[in-house]
Amino acid sequence: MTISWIQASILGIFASLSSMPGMAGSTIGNYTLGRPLVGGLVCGLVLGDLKTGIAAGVAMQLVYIALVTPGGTVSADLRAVSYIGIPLAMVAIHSQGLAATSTNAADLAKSMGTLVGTVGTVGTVLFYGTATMNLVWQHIGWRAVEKGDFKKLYAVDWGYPWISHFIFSFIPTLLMTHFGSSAVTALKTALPMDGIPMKTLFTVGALLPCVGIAILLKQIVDSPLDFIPFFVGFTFAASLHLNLVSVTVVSLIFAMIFYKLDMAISTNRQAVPSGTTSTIDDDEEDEDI
Amino acid sequence: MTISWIQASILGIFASLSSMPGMAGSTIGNYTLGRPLVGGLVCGLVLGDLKTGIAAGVAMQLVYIALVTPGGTVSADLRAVSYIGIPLAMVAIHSQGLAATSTNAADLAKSMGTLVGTVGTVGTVLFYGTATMNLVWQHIGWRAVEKGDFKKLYAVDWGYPWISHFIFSFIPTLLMTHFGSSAVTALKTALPMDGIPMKTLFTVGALLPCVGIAILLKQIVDSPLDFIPFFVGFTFAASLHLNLVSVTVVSLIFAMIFYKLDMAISTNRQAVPSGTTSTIDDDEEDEDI
Amino acid sequence: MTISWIQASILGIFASLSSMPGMAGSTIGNYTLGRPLVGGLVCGLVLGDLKTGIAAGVAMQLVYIALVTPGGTVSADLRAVSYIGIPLAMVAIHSQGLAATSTNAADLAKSMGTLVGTVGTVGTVLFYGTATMNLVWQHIGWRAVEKGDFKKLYAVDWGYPWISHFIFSFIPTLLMTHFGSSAVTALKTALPMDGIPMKTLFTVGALLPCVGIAILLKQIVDSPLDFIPFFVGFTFAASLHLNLVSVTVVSLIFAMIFYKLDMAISTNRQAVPSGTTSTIDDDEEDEDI
Amino acid sequence: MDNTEKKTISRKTLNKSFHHWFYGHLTVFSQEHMQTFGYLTSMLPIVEELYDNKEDQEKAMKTYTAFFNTEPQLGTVIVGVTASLEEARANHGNVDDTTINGLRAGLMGPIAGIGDSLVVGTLIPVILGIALGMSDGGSPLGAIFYIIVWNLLGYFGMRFAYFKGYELGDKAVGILVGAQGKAIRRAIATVGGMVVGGVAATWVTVKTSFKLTNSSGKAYLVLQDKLDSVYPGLLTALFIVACWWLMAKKNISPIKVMLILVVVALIGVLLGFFNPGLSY
Amino acid sequence: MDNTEKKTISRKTLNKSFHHWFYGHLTVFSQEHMQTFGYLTSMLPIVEELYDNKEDQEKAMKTYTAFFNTEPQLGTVIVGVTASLEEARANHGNVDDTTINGLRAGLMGPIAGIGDSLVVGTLIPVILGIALGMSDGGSPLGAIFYIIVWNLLGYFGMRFAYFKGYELGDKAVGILVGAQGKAIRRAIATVGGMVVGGVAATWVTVKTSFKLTNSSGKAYLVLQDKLDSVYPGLLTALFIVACWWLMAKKNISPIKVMLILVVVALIGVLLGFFNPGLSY
Amino acid sequence: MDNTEKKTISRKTLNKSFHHWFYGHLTVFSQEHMQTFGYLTSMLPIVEELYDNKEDQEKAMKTYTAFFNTEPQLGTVIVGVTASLEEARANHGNVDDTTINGLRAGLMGPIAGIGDSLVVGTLIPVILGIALGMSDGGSPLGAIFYIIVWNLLGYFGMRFAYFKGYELGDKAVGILVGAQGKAIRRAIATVGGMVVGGVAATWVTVKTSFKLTNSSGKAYLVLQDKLDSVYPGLLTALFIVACWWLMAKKNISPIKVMLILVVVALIGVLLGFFNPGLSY
Ligand SMILES: OC[C@H]1O[C@H](O)[C@@H](O)[C@@H](O)[C@@H]1O
Ligand SMILES: OC[C@H]1O[C@H](O)[C@@H](O)[C@@H](O)[C@@H]1O
Ligand SMILES: OC[C@H]1O[C@H](O)[C@@H](O)[C@@H](O)[C@@H]1O
Repeated sequence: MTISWIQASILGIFASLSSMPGMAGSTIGNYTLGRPLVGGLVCGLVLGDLKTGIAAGVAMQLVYIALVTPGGTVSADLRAVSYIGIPLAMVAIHSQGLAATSTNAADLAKSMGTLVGTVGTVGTVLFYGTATMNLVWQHIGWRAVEKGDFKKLYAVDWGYPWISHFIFSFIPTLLMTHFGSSAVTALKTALPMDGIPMKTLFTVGALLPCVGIAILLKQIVDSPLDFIPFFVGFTFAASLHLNLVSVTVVSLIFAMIFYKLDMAISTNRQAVPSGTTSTIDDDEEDEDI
Repeated sequence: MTISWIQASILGIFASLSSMPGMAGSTIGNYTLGRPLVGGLVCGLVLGDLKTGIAAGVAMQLVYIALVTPGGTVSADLRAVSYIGIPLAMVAIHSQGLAATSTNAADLAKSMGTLVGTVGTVGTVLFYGTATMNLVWQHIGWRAVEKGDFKKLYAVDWGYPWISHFIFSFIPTLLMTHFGSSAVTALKTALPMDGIPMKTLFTVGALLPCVGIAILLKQIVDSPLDFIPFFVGFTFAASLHLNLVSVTVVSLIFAMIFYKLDMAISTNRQAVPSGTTSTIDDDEEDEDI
Repeated sequence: MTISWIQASILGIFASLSSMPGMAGSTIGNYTLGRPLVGGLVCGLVLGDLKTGIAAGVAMQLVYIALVTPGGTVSADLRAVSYIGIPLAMVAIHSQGLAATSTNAADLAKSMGTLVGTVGTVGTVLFYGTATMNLVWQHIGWRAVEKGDFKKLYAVDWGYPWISHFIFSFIPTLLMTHFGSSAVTALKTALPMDGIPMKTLFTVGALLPCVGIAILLKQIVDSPLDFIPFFVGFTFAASLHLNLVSVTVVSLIFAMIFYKLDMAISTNRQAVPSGTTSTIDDDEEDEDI
Repeated sequence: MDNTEKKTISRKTLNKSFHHWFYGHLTVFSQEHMQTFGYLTSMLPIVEELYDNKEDQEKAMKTYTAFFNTEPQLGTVIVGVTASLEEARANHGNVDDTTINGLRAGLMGPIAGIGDSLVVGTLIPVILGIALGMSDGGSPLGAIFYIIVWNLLGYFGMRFAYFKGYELGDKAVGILVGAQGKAIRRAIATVGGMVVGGVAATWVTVKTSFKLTNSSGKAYLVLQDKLDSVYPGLLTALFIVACWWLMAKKNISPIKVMLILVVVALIGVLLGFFNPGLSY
Repeated sequence: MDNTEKKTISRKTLNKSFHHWFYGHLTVFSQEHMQTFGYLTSMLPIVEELYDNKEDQEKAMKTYTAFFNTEPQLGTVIVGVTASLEEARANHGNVDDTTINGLRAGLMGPIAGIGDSLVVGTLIPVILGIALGMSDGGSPLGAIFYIIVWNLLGYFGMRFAYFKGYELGDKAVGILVGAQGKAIRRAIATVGGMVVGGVAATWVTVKTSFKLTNSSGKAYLVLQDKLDSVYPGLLTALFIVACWWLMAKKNISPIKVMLILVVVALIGVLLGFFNPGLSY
Repeated sequence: MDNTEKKTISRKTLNKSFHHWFYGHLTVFSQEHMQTFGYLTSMLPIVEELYDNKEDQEKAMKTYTAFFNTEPQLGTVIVGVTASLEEARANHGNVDDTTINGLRAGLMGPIAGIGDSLVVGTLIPVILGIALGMSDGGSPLGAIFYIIVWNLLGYFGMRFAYFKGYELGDKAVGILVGAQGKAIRRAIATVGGMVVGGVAATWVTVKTSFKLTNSSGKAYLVLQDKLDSVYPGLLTALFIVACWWLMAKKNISPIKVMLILVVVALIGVLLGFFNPGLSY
């Protein structure tokens, strides 16, 4: 399997649309086109092998299922994962002659995604590159604001950033996907699957989602008590095999209880005269989320 | 299988006892003899084929599992289901030569029950007939009350309504079960099982219980939040295959929590001086069941 | 299988260490060495058949899983269970030629444990013997306290009780394990497995843990409402096959809710002026654990 | 009247009153005066015992000619309460018609709601649900189980309600209607909601037969499986919510909703969405 | 200004403002002025409509040059609120720069937190989790399902947030920040916590390959099975908590934690604790 | 005494005191003075350090001759608290015998209750429950697991309790006995109740062997299956509740309840209700 210049260009455009900050807005861009599952669909269509594309997308989506980028802190940029990692993974799968939906193919896909997207830090470099270049356009914007030339803002917000993306999304995607297939083959020879490096890489692929979940936890957990809902949810899914919608449904009744509890306590607190007792303060502590 | 005059008469008596309003009191009558499961037992004994009777009863009970008749609003009257529908279903099963406990027999039973009991609205007609005729006896009752002739009330309450039932329960059951078998056979020729009408009828049979559950829900659900316990219970049963007793046990701990919450809030409210805040009022809204 | 004097002596020492009151402190002694699971390990090592030892230990541990001895009320003393019952059970299993991990071996072990440990009340006799003899050492202790000879307390607390245990733990264990094997064989002839006595004994073995659980329940249950968490936990384990750690995790969210509820109610009560209403008192009642 | 001995209804008469209610609450039901006559026959023995002269009896009985309807099982408590109030009226008379009828009218609504959803909508379906499992395969066991369990619960439960109502008098009202009553109703509604959810998931099954098959006839998309992988029982839940919505939000009567379901079923069958898959 | 007719922003302009935000909130993002320009382009149509003369427009636009960043989907509500405040300022002017910017600054933090964990960290993983199941085996169904469901929720949810914010004005703030807001956040955090737990258990799998085998090669101790019998998913849970601990308690950055995992993986592979068990 | 330097118990002595308790709390137990001597040996090093002259030592030691008994693991906190109170008494003397013994007597009861149900009745069964699973099939793993986990928890938990008690002094009492303490106990009782339920369902199994078979020997009614279809573990639950009822409501001692069970077992075996189904 090879990736033609035209195919590589289309992938480059999708990379531009779907990055964080991307040209399609976060709803349609990063949160839709950027998700590896959707990326797999797109790459499958572009490279003419839907099944392998989807399978690679599913595998990589698992790694990045809980990716959040709070305050522009990007631990893995999805343009590289979805539009460089997935196509190269597809090439690798083909060159190995693996069945699209086999476990090995999925693992290969994950390792490629890990390699390209995270370990290689390609994605984060591209992200910071784009964001930094945008400073130029923002500078133009500030001048326009000062001059009261507001219409210019549209160009600043909607037009110029394409230039950043041409450089940091389109070109890298174009080159890396087009020339990547030989690299992928080279990799195969250099790093045999049963060698320490590849084993480590695959293991890292399995461990990485822990960081994603932990980032989420950091936002939710303030006191040790906040671990409780997490572990209850974990238990429901791990021990009872409840699916996510079912977990969500069950969680609603607890949410309702805690809502009412907080309302009861707060109404109550209003009723208590200003000189509150220490008991209330103790309670307060673990109440803040 | 045919239904003799004697057998049909016995069924007629049970129909009279088990209707809503029936001659055996609601506990023993409608809520015991009227339930299709018990009806199946009775019909099985009367027609001399216990197994087929029970199997047909189980099938129909499923359709009417959650039947409530709030304020005399009868969506399906069980005398027709249990003592006309089930016997005819048994005849049909026999005439088709189906095994008593096969799925097809159950489905046939359900479709017959649906046909006779609900779609045919036989039952509801009978119910309103009985209730309307009872106006006559009540009229006699009022006159007795006016005259201070209270002893007459016993005849009004316990005796005369048998006349209503002779007309609206006994006779229809007698005739429909006795002459029904030929009708059932005719039906078979007229409406083949794989034709649109029968398929629709069977599908309706599967959809109807939704209305029963929805009627129950109407009583329980006032605000959207009230859907939460319903869906949690649904999830426990559908995803975890908890049986109903187990669901009930688990629900108790939530009941206890909401009880204590409401008590906490209400005690609390007493403590709050009369000029309650808007927060409390907001809360109040979704608190009323 | 025979038990030599040396083996029997080692078992006697462990019996002394692990009794209630034992010479190893309750943490290491009764709560570690005394548990039949650990006793099985020790007996297996001492008698040179680890597998049979562990299997017998597991079987007996099931019977005493929830053993608590509140206020020195000992319903079954574990020294006899673990260091007389288990060795004899092992001998019995061997003499019957049963496979160590078969169900029959486990049941035999349980019945022996029941026989020796509880029904025979050997254990409780030993317990009360030890505790009573300790009165002598305590008497010495009181005299020393009066005289201000405090150093003597160490001998009283750490030294002299060994004498009680020599008599009530070491000697009985020594003799019963050494001479027990012939008794076990005799038992076999006297009471065939399919006779009423043995069947009853085995059935008692299965019923006994109910008492253990019920003792625990007595501590937890004050009002009927307190049964609710118990039955919810029961349902989780029995119907959903959640293991104990998972049950514990799920219980935490309910614990958190009841904690917050109680805090809300108590803060609230502080806010209510002294003349509390009857509602609050009602509530109070079922709140005390 | 003040100086006379305190009148109390004899145990025998209370029993009679209870059984009149137990048996006759619905027998002469009409849409106009639903359970009024059941109530009258139930109060008659009491009134006859408490008042000696005809006139007083007539006056007392008059009270109970007001319309009455509630859920009969749980509603027994109201009959018990009025028995005690009637007794109080016979003794000192500061209980009057208005009090008794206000109380009857005030309680019958809530108790109908609680009873219909708790007793008829929750308790009975749970017992039936268990019994159905036991009768799978044509065994009479489940039916017998249901008859015994329900009738014991029904009879003794109603007895308990009657005598508790008589004992507590209008204090029973306070419990049922005050803050604690509200909390109890909330608790019951929670159990009710969850159990009804369980009943729905266990015994109601709406399934689609929609499939996409490839040229060789192998199905590559079985819609029902996909729906269940999203949320087990999704289709069933959707249909139930839809029915609820039509009735609760659009005020469509149950009968009309059923007719709508007939139309939906027909269209579904025609489109191949529904197919019960039966044949003689 | 008091006597002039009350100015209201036309529906059309509000729509325009909303769509500018929907599309452009992040396009020209930099680490310095994250969403400020998105905000400016969103307010521009409103400012242009409310103020006729250039000077007022410039003054108004100046307000929105302050740094802005929040979670874009939920954050839409803030844009709606400022639209309504700008309208109020245009009408009577007792709303000023400081008010608007205080509000923007005060809300953007909490809403970023709520939005990142609720929308991006909870809602999206749930939809993805479902979709993944549907795409097992290479079917495009899951991906299509995700595209449709998420974009409908995203678009209409943001629309709702925008117009709700505009309608309620700073009252929306009260709801989000007062006691009720806190209770709502607690409720959401509960759902979030449980769902994230579910996501972790469903899609994250850390497994050890450690085994002890006897001479004949039969494994008598499979560590993974033993760990799962203690608590299903124990190893996964431990790794997640360890990562959390490193980041939350030891203030180690995600990137460094990842590097630590690489080292852990390497050591684990060398010791035979980890073995993905793959081969070409 | 006011002017002298403030006395503090050295770390070494505290350690000694803790270990004396850890080892010797129950060794010389009798029904008369359960843990009193354990307490005395534990306080001795402290008293010896705080007071130089014999007379003061004797006075101090006298305090601890009062009866003492509690759950030993959790009860360690009381020893820690009295260590701190003794220190306070040595420094300014407004803590006296009565205070210390009132506190000891007031705490030992509740802490015995909490400890017996939490530590012995909940924590240990949970660890054992897990360990049992690991030792299925005769592997020593479970036993070793239990030894390690329990002893680490026991030792360090008691250490923590001792030093926390010493640190907080009578403030520890406030926490254990005030409103918060009550709430904590409720929380613990909830966990305890659920876990005990889990233990019961997992490890206690009461089964009936009652069957009805038809002429050809096929069982058409297996009672155990029917009971489990009503509620899994129903018979086990019934037996447990019956035992609880005999002990809690009828005040029958555990030993007598066991004898009753023997009778029940015998009758059950004779009637064919119970049959362990064993043979040599
Ligand atoms: O944290 C708020 C917000 O910050 C930046 O704008 C981006 O990283 C967004 O993805 C994120 O939601
Ligand atoms: O709704 C209260 C009550 O109304 C009528 O009497 C009947 O329909 C009963 O079945 C019902 O319980
Ligand atoms: O009940 C408190 C305590 O009493 C005695 O000391 C012993 O039975 C201990 O096992 C128990 O923990």
